[in-house]
Amino acid sequence: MAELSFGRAFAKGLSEEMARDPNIVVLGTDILMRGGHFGQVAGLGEQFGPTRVIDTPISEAGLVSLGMGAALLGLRPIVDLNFQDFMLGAMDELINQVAKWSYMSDGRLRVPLVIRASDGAAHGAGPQHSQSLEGWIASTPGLRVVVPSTPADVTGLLKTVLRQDDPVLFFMHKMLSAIKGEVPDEDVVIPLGQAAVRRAGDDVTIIAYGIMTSYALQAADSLAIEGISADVIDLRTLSPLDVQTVVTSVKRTSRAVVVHQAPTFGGFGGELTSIIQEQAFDYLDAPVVRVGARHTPVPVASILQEAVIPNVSDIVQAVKSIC
Amino acid sequence: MAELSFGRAFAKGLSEEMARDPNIVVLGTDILMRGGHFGQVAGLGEQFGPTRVIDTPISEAGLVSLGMGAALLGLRPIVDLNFQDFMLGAMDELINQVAKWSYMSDGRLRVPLVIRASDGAAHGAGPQHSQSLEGWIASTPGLRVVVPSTPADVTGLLKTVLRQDDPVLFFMHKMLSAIKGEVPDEDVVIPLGQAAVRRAGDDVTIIAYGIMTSYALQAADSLAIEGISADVIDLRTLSPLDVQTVVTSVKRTSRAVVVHQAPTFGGFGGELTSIIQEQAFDYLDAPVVRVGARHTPVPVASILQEAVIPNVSDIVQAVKSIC
Amino acid sequence: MDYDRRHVVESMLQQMLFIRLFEESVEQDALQGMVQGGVHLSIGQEAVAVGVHHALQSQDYVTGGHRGHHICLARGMDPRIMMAELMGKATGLSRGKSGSMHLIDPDHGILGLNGIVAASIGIATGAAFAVKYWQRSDQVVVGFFGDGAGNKGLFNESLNLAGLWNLPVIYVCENNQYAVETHVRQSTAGGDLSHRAEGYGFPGITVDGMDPLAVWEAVTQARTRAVNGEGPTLIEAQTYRYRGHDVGDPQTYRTKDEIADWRERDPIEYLTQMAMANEWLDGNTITALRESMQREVDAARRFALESPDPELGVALQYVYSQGGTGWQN
Amino acid sequence: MDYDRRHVVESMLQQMLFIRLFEESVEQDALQGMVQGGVHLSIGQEAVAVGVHHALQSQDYVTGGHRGHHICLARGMDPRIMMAELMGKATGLSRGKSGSMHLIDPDHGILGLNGIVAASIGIATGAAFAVKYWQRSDQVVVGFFGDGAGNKGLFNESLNLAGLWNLPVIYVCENNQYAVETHVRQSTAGGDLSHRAEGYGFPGITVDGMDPLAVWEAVTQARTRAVNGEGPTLIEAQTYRYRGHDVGDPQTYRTKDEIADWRERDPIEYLTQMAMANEWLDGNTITALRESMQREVDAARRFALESPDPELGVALQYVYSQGGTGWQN
Ligand SMILES: Cc1ncc(C[n+]2csc(CCOP(=O)(O)OP(=O)(O)O)c2C)c(N)n1
Ligand SMILES: Cc1ncc(C[n+]2csc(CCOP(=O)(O)OP(=O)(O)O)c2C)c(N)n1
Ligand SMILES: [Mg+2]
Ligand SMILES: [Mg+2]
Repeated sequence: MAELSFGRAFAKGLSEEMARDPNIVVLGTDILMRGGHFGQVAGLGEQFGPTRVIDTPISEAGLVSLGMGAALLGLRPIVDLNFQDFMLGAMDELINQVAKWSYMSDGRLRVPLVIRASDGAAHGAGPQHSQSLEGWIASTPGLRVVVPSTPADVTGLLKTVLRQDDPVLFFMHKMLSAIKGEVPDEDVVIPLGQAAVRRAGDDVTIIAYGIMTSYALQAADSLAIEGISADVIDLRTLSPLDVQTVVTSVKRTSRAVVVHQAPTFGGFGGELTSIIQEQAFDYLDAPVVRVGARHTPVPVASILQEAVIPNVSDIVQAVKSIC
Repeated sequence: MAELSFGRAFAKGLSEEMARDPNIVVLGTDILMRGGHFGQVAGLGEQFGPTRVIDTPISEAGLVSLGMGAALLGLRPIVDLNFQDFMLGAMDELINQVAKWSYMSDGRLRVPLVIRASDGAAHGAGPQHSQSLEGWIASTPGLRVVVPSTPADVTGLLKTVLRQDDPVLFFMHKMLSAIKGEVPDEDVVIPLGQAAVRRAGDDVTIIAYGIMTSYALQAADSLAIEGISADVIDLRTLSPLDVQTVVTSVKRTSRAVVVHQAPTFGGFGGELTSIIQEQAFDYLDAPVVRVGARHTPVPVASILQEAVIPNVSDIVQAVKSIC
Repeated sequence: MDYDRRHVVESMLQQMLFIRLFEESVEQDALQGMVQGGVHLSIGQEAVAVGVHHALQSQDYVTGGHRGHHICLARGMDPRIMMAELMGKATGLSRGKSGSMHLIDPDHGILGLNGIVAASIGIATGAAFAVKYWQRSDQVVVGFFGDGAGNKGLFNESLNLAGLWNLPVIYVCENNQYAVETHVRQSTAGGDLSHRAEGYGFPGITVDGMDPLAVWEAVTQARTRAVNGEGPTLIEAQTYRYRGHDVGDPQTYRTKDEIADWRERDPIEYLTQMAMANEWLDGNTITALRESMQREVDAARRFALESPDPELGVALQYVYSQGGTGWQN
Repeated sequence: MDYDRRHVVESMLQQMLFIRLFEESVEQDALQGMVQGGVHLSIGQEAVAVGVHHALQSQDYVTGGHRGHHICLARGMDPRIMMAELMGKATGLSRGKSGSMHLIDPDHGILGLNGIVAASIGIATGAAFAVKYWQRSDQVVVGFFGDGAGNKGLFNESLNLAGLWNLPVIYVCENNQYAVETHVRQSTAGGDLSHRAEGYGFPGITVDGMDPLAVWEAVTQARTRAVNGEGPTLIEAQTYRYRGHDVGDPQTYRTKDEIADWRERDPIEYLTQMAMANEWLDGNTITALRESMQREVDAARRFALESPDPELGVALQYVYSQGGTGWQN
C-alpha cells in the first residue's frame, strides 16, 4: 500500500495500464511535461514519451472526434479535457457520435474511448469552470460515467475502464485532486456498477458520489453524536448504476437523503429519488430528500460560492428533517 | 379563431411580433425561401425580406454565439437550429455563455435570445435526429424551456418569449408539426410557468408536456372507459416550472404518472417525481410512476422505434399499476 | 498505360452505372414509402466516390456524411444487406437500426456515414491518427464531406490536428453546390473551400468532380503523399446532385437549365463516350452491362423486400458493447 | 502630425504604465491569496490593448478572453471597482460573481471577458451583426483572443460568418507564443494564424505586438475598412507574457533567455525612449507620471480591500434578468 493523492492515483493506474497495453495513449493540453493541471498524468510523459503522452492544441471537439476515430480502429485513447466545463465544446462528438456507434453498428464497432475531466466547484473557479454535468452523461444511452471519491477507487476503476470497450467519462472532482489515501500495490480492479457502503447505519441512507461522499461521511459523524446512525453509500459509477445496493439499504433504513454538488433542480438526484420511491415506496417513512446546489451558476467569490453549494450542515439538516 | 398547424402557429406568432418589434430577426438554414424544414417560418421571408429572415451556413455554434453577441446589444434574434440534435454542436455557447451572462454581469446585461428547435422521435429519423434533451436545458440555471403541445400555445408562448429578456429554448416536437388547432386571432400571450389542466379527473394525475400531452389525453380516454378518471396536466414550460398546479392536483388524486419521450433514466421525469414526493408525500397512495423511453438511442426502423418510445398503452398500464 | 487506363475506365464505368441504377431503384422505393427515413441520393455524384475508390487500397478506411450510398457501393458494401438496411429489415447491416444516413461496414473499411454534418471529418482524422500511431506504412483514411460542412467548427479543429501531426488522411469535399437550398456561395466566404487548407500548411486543390479520372489522379497523388509521411490533402471535387436534397425536395431553388448544364457533363455519359471512342466497349456490351447491373439491383431489392422485419428485441441490443441497454448493473 | 504622434505616444505610455503597475499590484495580492480565483496577468502585452484602444472610438465594443485586465483598463474600466471585483467584494463590477476572467462592463463597451477559450470570437461577431443590422455607420467591434484560440471550432464558424456578411468586426489575436505550456508552433499548423483569414476572403496581417504604434496603425486601417462596409480584418499581434500563464505557474517550459530577449522589446521602455529622444517627456516627468499612476493603483487597491464582502443573497440574484433564481413560477 502506498499513500497517494487522487491525482497520483490516476497516474499510477494509467502508468500500469499503459505498460501493459501499448494501445493506450493519452492526449490533452499540457500533459507531456506538466503532467496535467491536476497532476493526474504526472510522470507519464517521462515514462512513455511524446508518442503516447501527447500535448494537443485547444480543440475539444477535434480531440474527442479524433479519439473516437482512433478507438474505432482499436486504439485506446484517453482524452483529457482538463475541466469538465470544456466538454461542452465536444457535445456533438460525445452524444451524437461516441455514444451511438456501438448501437448504430449493431455491435460491429466499439468505441473504447476514455474521457477524463475535472468537475465541480473550487473556490474562485467561477461560473465557467465549476459545473457538475455528470447527470447529463449518465442519462445518455451508450456512455458510462465514473465518479470516484477515493484514490484507491481512482486507480481501481481506471484499470477496469481501460479493459472494457465502452466509452467512459471519468470525472474527478477538482477539490479532491490533493486528497490522499491508500492505494493497493497489487493490480486491483473495481467493477463498474458496484457502489461502496462507506459507513453502516440503520436510521437513514445517505447516497452520494465523488466529493460529496466525504461530506456525507462528515455529516454522518455529526449525526452519530446526536444518535442518528446513517448508512453512507458511495455510488462510484452512475452508469451503470448500482440500484440494488441503494434500494436494499433504504428498505432497511426507511429514509433516504440523496446528495450531489450539481444544482438540485434537474440533477441526477431526481433519478435516484425516483428509483427509491419506485422500488421501496412501501418502506419509506418520509420523503426522499435531495441536497444539491441552488439553481445558480457558481459565483467566483468564495463566500458566494459557499452560499450556493451544498455543505455538510445542509446534509445534517436534510437528515434531521426526516428523522 | 383560425385553424392552424403547429408550424403555422409559430409563423403567425413570429410574424406579428416581427411586425411589432423591428429588433426581431430570425436566422437559420433554408428559412428565407423554404420557410424552414417544418414550415415554422413559412411566409416570413416574403413578408420581411432577407435582412430579417436570414439564411445561414451550417454553423450552429457560430450562430448561437452570434445571436448572443447581437442580443447583448439589444437585438432579439431567433436562431432556428432545425433539429434539436444539432444544438449539441452549440452547447458551450448555450451553457457556458448564453446561460451565464445575466448572472456574471450581475444583471447589467441580458441575452434576449430565442433558440427554436424540433425535438423528439419521428419514424425513420434515427439516432442522431430524434433526441429529447429538454431536461438538460431545464436543469441549466439561466435558461428557459418552452415545450408547447398545441398551436394556440405555440403562438401564445412565442409572443411572451419575445417580450421578455431571458434566453429561451423553444422546443417543438417534430411529430406535432402538422397537427392543427384553433389559434385566437387576437394578441393572446400565455405566461411562462403556467401549466394547463387539459382534462379534469380525480383518480390520478398524469403530468406530460409537448407531444406526450396528446398521448396522455388518449390514455385518459381509455382509462375513463374503465372507470378511472385522470387529471391531465400539460406543463407547457419546464423552466420556469409550475410546481403548484402539479402538487395541488396530486394532493387531490393521491396518484401520479409522469410522462416524457426522453429516456426514463436520467430524464426530467426524475425531477417531477422528486418534487411530487417531496411536497405531497403524505398524500401519495402509491409511488409516482414514470413513463419514458427505454435506455437506447432511437433506431431508424419504425417498428424498432416503437419498441423503445413510450406510447399510449404504456401510459394506461402505468396508471393501472397504481390505481 | 493505355491498357491500365482502359481497365480503370471500364471498372469505373461499371461502378458508376451500378450506383446510378441502385439509387434510381432506391428513389422509386422511397417515393413509395418503402425506405425508412430520409433518403439523400448520390445521383450525379458517382464520379467522386468511384474516382476516390480507384485510388485507394482495400485496407484504407473511409467515413462519410448523410449522402453516402455511392461511397458504400464503391467501397464494396454488399448491395443486398445495404438495401435491406435502407428498408429497415432484419437482414440489414445493422438490422434496421442505422438506415441510410448511418451505414457502417467495418468489413469494407467503412467506419460510418453520419447524420451530422462535418462529423465524418473528425472521425477520419482520428482513424488516421491510429494508422500513424501503428506506423502502418500503406494505409490511409478518406473523410468525405459536403460543401456545407466546411463551415462547421470541427473542420478547423480536425484539419489543424491533421496538419500539425502530418496524419495520413485525405479530406474529400463533395461540393455539389448546395446544402439543402443554400448555394455554396451563400454559405462559404473566401471562394473555393480548398483554399482553407493553406491555413493549415497542406495542399488543397479543386478538381472536376464529374470526371472520375481527375478525381482518381488527385487522390492517387494525395495517397502517395500520405503514405510517404507528407501529411494530409484537401480535395474539393466540383460536382452536382441531379436530384433534390432528399427524396421529396420540391427544388424551387434552382433552374432546370442549371441541372441540364451539369447533366451535359454526366460522368457515366462521359466515360461511355470515351470507352466507345477508344473502341474499348461497344454499344452492345454497354447495354449488356447495364442489364446485368439492373438484375443485380433488382436482386438486392428483392432480397430486402423479402427479408423479415427485425425482432423488437434488436432495438434494445448493443447500446453497450456487451450487448444490452445496461444502465443498471 | 508630429503633435498628434506626441499626443498618442504620451497617452499610450501613460496607459501602459498604469496597466503594468496595476498588474504588478494584482500579482502581489494574488500571491497573498487576496484575489479570488486564477489570475492571468497581461504584463508584457500592454501594447496590444493600448494600441487597439487608441484606434477605437468610445462607442466601439470589445470582447476578450481569460487574460484581459489590460483590455479593460485600456477601455476605461474604473480600476477601483475592477480591483474590487478581482477581490470578490460587494463594490465590484458584478459584486464578486464574475471575477478576473469574466469582467463585464457595458458602460465601457466591454461585452465581457471570458473563461472559455475562443468564445470571445463568436460574441464579437454577433455584436458586429447587430451594429450592421442597425446600420450604425461609425461603430465596430473588436474580438480579442489568444493564439490558443485559433484552433477552436468557433474560429472557423465565426470568421466565415463575418466574411460572408461583411461584418464590422476586427479580430485581434494576441499571439503571446504560448497557450499555458504549449508553444504556438506546437499547436498551430500552417504558420502564422493570420494566414487563415485568406480562407474567408478578408485580410489577415501579422504585426509587432510590442509596438503599440504598429498595432494602432493596423487597427486604424481595419476600423476604416469596417466602417466603410468592407468587412472584417484579422490582426495577429506578436507579443509575449513576461509572467507565467497564471500566478503560480512554475514556468519550466521556457528559458530565462527567451524572456530576456522579449523584454528587450518592452513596449513601455520603447515608448519611454521615443518620448525622451524626441524631448516630449523628460526623466522627471516620467518619474512623476509613474508615481501618480502608482498612487492611483494603490487607491484602487485600498478601495477594494476596504470594501465589504457581498451579502450572501447576491449569489442568488440575476440568474434571470428579473433578478432571481426562478426555476419555479
Ligand atoms: C450539424 C448539422 N446541422 C444541420 C444538419 C441538417 N442538414 C442535413 S444535410 C444538410 C445540408 C448539407 O449540405 P452539404 O454538406 O453540402 O451536403 P449535401 O447534402 O450537399 O451532400 C443539412 C443542413 C445536420 N444534419 N447536421
Ligand atoms: C475551451 C477551453 N479549453 C481549455 C481551457 C483552459 N485554458 C485556459 S487558458 C488556456 C490557454 C490559452 O492560451 P491562449 O489562447 O494562447 O491565451 P493566453 O493564455 O496565452 O493569453 C487554456 C488551455 C479553456 N479555458 N477553455
Ligand atoms: Mg452540398
Ligand atoms: Mg497565448
